Amino acid sequence: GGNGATETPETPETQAPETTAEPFVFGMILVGPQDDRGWSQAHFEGGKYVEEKMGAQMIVIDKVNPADRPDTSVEQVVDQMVEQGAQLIFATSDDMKDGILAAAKAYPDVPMIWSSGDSAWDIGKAYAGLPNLGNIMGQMEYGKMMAGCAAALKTETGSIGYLGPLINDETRRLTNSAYLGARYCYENYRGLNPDDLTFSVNWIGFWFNIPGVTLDPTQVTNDFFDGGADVVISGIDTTEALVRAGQRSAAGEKVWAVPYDYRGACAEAPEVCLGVPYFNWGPSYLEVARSVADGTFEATFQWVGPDWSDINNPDTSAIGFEFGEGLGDARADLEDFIAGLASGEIDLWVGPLNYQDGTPFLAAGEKATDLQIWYMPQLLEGMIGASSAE
Amino acid sequence: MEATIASIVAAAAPLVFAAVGETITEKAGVVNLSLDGSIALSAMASFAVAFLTGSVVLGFAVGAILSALVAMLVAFSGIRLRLNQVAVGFVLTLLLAALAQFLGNPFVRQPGPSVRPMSVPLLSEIPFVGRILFAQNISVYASLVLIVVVAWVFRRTRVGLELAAVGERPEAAHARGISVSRYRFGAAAVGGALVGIAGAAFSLDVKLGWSDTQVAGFGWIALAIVIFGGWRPVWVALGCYLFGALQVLALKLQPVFPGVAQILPSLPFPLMIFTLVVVNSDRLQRLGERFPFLGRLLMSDAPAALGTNFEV
Amino acid sequence: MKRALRAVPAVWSVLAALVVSVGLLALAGAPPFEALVLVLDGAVGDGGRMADTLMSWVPLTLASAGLVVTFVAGLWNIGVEGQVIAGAIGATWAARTIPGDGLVVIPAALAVGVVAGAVWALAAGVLKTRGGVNEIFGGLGLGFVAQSVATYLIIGPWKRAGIASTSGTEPFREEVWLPTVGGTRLSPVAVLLAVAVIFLVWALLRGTRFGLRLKAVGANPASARLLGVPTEATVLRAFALGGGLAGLAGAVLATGIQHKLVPAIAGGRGFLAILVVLLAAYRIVWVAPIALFFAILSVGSAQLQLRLDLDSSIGGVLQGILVLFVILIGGWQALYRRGEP
Amino acid sequence: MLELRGITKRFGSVVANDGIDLDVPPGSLHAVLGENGAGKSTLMKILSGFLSPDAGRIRLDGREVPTGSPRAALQAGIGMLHQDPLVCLPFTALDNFVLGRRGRIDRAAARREFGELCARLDFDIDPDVRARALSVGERQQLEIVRLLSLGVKVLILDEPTSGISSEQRTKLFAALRTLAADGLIVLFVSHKLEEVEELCDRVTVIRSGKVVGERTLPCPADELVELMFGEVVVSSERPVVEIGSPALRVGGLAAGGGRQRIADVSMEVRAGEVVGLAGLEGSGQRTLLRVLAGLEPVRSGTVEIAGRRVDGSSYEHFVAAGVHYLPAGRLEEGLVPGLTIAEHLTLAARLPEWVVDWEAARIRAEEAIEHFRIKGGPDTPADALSGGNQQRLLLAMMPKDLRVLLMEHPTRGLDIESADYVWSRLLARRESGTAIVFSSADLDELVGYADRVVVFFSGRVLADLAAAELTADRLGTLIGGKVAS
Ligand SMILES: Nc1ncnc2c1ncn2[C@@H]1O[C@H](COP(=O)(O)OP(=O)(O)OP(=O)(O)O)[C@@H](O)[C@H]1O
Ligand SMILES: Nc1ncnc2c1ncn2[C@@H]1O[C@H](COP(=O)(O)OP(=O)(O)OP(=O)(O)O)[C@@H](O)[C@H]1O
Ligand SMILES: [Mg+2]
Ligand SMILES: [Mg+2]
Repeated sequence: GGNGATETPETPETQAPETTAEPFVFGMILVGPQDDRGWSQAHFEGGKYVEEKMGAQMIVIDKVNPADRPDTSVEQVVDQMVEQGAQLIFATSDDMKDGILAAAKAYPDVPMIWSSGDSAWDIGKAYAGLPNLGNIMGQMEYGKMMAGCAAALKTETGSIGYLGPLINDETRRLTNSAYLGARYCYENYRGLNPDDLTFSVNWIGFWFNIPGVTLDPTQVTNDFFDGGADVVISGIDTTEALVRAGQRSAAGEKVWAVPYDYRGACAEAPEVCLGVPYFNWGPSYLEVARSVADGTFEATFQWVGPDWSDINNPDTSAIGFEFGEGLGDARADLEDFIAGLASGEIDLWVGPLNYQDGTPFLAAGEKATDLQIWYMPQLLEGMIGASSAE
Repeated sequence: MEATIASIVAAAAPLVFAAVGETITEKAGVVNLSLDGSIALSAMASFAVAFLTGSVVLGFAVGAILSALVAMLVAFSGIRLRLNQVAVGFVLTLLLAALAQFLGNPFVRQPGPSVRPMSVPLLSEIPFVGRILFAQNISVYASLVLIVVVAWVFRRTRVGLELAAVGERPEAAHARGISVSRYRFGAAAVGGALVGIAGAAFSLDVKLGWSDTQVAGFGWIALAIVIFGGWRPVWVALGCYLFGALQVLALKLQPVFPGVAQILPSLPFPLMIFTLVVVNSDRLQRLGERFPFLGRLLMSDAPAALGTNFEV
Repeated sequence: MKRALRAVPAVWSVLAALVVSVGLLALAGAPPFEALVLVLDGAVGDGGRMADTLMSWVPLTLASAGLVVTFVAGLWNIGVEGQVIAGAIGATWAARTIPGDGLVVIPAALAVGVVAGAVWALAAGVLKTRGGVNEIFGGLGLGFVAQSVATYLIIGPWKRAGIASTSGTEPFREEVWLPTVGGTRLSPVAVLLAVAVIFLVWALLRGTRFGLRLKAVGANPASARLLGVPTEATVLRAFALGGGLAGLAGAVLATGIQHKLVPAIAGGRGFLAILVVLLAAYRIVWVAPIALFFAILSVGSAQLQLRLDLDSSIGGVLQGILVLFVILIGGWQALYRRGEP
Repeated sequence: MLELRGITKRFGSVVANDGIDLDVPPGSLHAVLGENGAGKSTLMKILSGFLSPDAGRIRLDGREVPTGSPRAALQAGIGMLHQDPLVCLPFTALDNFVLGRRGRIDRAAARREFGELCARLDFDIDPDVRARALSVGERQQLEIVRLLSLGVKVLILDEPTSGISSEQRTKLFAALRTLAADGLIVLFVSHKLEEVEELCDRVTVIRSGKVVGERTLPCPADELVELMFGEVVVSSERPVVEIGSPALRVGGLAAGGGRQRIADVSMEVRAGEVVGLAGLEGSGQRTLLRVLAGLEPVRSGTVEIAGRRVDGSSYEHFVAAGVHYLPAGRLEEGLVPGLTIAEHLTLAARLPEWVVDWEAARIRAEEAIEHFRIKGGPDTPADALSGGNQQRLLLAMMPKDLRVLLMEHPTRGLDIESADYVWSRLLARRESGTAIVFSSADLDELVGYADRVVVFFSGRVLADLAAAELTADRLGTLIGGKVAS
């Protein structure tokens, strides 16, 4: 539940008289259901983490999107959270951009965080310069590289499918990361020619299936497998890829899948799950909440990477990768790959790299800047699939 | 190729249950518009039951019973209360979808039990057909058997003939001693149960687990396919497979037309509408009149008494 | 007293719906009375909330008024959702491309929205009259298409600078937003539009030959044709009018509420409008209060989660139960009046 | 022995059957006579279990027959041919034949039985043709054959002779006599006296839901008429009207498709002339009327109204040229259920006004109600009017100045009194130069009201004769397709 009052140890009886009687209150606006075992639940658990560590109180509202709550806008929610005493507000979806910008202007004294956005990035394309609105985003690019690597380590047919949601900068950069990871591991651990690796992307059209509007991810996954792929990496919010892989494996096929977003995602079909890259928002959220509480908040753009000393440390790492049972013997190679990323020995955003249409992206030896990675205009050369929706 | 067809057949199983079930109900003259909500509720309840008890069979049973009750409520409001079935069905659609979401919260995206694959030995070895028809699971087999059985019942049996008469001209059925309301309740119950099985097949076979976004919309698609298939079970089933096949086509077209990749998924609808327009075109109609066999193949009207309430 | 209650099925239905709702709320572990008060407070508790509720009422009312027109003509126009989306797309196009200040662009955007909604509905209409495609099938299909066109435009040609995403198109220039008053989100223009439309539809159905023709075509197209009603044209006009009003709802959503195009811009209002019209038994005068009641439930139910940590799908459950009970109890009472228990 | 005791049935405030007693011995051909709305069909529907009575009992051969169950009635041996034959239109004749039987369906055996029964009664129905393509007469035959195959002991026929030729009628009557000779009870419902006299040996007359008399036939017609109507009706005299210039001319017309096809139809109708279209149901009369009304396209040939070609124009053009069409199905194609009398008249007035002046409309409605003696008010919905009053409303909706009036079965289902009234209004129109073309299955109506009768057979004109030269009998043979006799 979102009403943290009962779980807060700081009830008036136990509290020392000199500390403030009121707990720190923050609002959490989620785009999907708070228990979606995906994106929204990860944020929700980040909020829980803050509640626990700070004795704070979270006001949460989920499914804030025009489809689920046509009459509840981000601005309305912020009005009500502020009224309920929220001192910090998290808007946790890319989709909340306009609402949270308007709300930040309306309440200049209330610090807010827009996760996954770029409004506080002074060199970004959409810098808004609002002193009370910061951004936090995890560097899932690393997670996706690990996902791609795991897929390349297991594939026997040399063919990997990527189940894409919709086509935009973010999804392109994550898909490209997976491809780079797959190429590297195919070449360096399997000793095979990465140009022989088939990496196909199919976009269903949205973050989840809307029958009649999007492609059915179940069908897309089937089609990948029927077309010769034996690993499907999921980029969507739901777990059809893993579910289908589990069912087909039970029917005797040798297939695997890599889900996305949520640490527990492998549970639906553990034996075919190669692992899952996930977000861990808690540490970053706690840090920002503390800065608000002690008055040192600054609106910054934070693109937070894994804690390379232990990517799965819940108290320090923003991005993790949970190894799956399906990985088997390949786990050692994947661990080696992660160590390489950690040490900086492996840097995949280095040229020569071309875009899908053959135009150069990075010259030989050139390293991509954060801006180039964030605003990725195309898929990379060698990938099969649509690059843009125009 | 056969792998793709096999996948389409498997993924379409729930749609087949729902659309063929609704065909049975509508054949008797009752229109159960509540499919979209019914499927959601049954998908949720079936999964919840299977999750709590570990029994997939029990899950299917509960789903079937729930949707049968919903369909009976629609039939009751038409037969006994003389209400507009479309209106009642529509309200139920929205209500049940919300109810499924509300009651299903504890089960959202929980991993749970599911239908196991079950190849038929020997038969699955037959080239082409084996892979499509005999290397599936029991829910897919059931969907295939259902098509054959319902088509046979409609065509060959007394029950099928009487069912059609009840939906076509209830007075004629009544005058012949056929109980119109018993058939209508029966068709609603059987059709509704199949709709419930569709919901269960979503959450226990095809999609696995419960979340409201997973099934929302399929009920409307099933209703549309019943019209598309002209209230004939085999054509309705083919409509379900066509819907899947068109999705695969849209998928294949994505790299060819990257610019419109984002709208290709809705291709099945324009194409199905186009097909209906062609079938209904004057020229084909005239051909159908000239060649009765072709006419029977292409054209099929709605049961004349569909959605009306029978009073003697 | 007994007779009075019988005459007003709504009283029984509301009571019954209330009992079931209280039961459900109790089942969910919430104090039912407090929950209802919270919903009411969340919807009309202060000026700002009332403004939000009214702004939610406007598009629902517009779409419902359009539906009354098509329902009276006997057309199951299930495709309203798609027509609302089409209207929003049209208005967005106008707001993005037509130069000039608000006085020019806003009326233009609303007009283009009306036209787009009308065209989308006409497509279903022509498919029905010329193509022999049942309007339920055509409307649903076109609804799915409209939805995916909207997503395509948002991700593709109309993607915003920076990160292209489902957050919608770039917001329109502020001067082409429907003007608001008193620091709230209330747009008097939108409210006036809705009131005017209610009145117009009422007058149309009551006092014009066109209204009479709609009724005739709805009740018996064959007779209507012999009586000199151009049935096909009347059906198409009904679709165009109904779709135009749905399109206007979409245009208001785009220019007055979202200030941009988002993928789920219709947000199920097209479907909700069908509930409104069913509950109103196709009578236009009842549409306004019922839509207001729905808007209150919809806006206020956010409180259930903010304050009571309740899943807000309960709002949809309450709406559905209410309408179902009104319809069922109405049928039951009619049965008693006919003297067959 | 069939015994009915105290059969009572109410519809709202209407008492359709009011304590009816009836005894019919086996082997009788028993007629039930009565004016429109007398309660004949209601009584028969109760007897066949189609309707449940509010009170009353039925016994057959001393055994109680449970009421309100068609199945029980059929099991007891009571079967009914409804006024509008209850067949499923998209089903084949054979499927209709087997529909309602218990047990497994054996189409091969059923086909044999169907063929035998048809042969015995001299009916000719293709078992594989869809009922939609059968004429009303053929649908009746199909139903009779079906009921006989079920072994009924009581065969009810509700107005079975509308829509069949006199030859077919002779055949039917012969068959019914055979059946009665075999011990069957035949209950024959009609308001046609001569048929009753020809076929039956006893008659029960019903008025306002009550049995008002029972007679053994033959019996003076005047007596029966007085029993039916309570008073003796006198036919109104036909006004003599001078026939004018051609109002309607048809040349080499071909239209329609399938069984409704017509070919090579040429005729001329002059102002003030009344032309009757005769023929078996589905011989082309309906198609011709609908083509002349502008409701169906012309395949080839010409249609002229007052000398101007109108073929190929829209329905609205025909209307503008002064054509009006009165369809057979009153509530199906004529009136709009739910719309009131005032609303109907407003729609029919085709006034150009956009905003309706409801005050004026009500006044217009009041006038029409008085003028046409409609039992109802301006706000009475059309579906709440009785059949006769619906017909009167249709008449009231006719435009004032008409060149051509087209009608299908203008008095089908009306009693003599109502029919007479309707015709008096129609014939009055001739004075303003209106040409009338009507189709009818009632030969007496054709001979009695038309100046000229055009006989159709299989979509072609078989004969075009002055009514003066005709008798109903001669017309009957022509309809059967025989020119010389
Ligand atoms: N289903 C019904 N609902 C209401 N009233 C009915 C119904 N059926 C018959 N009636 C009324 O009952 C009365 C008797 O009707 P019935 O059909 O038995 O007459 P009928 O003698 O067969 O007349 P006709 O010669 O016109 O066929 C009429 O007043 C009729 O309006
Ligand atoms: N569906 C209905 N709803 C309301 N009233 C009806 C309905 N059907 C018939 N009535 C009323 O019942 C009465 C008897 O109607 P019925 O059809 O029996 O007349 P009828 O005796 O057959 O007259 P007609 O000779 O004109 O056909 C009329 O006053 C009519 O208005
Ligand atoms: Mg009558
Ligand atoms: Mg009768």
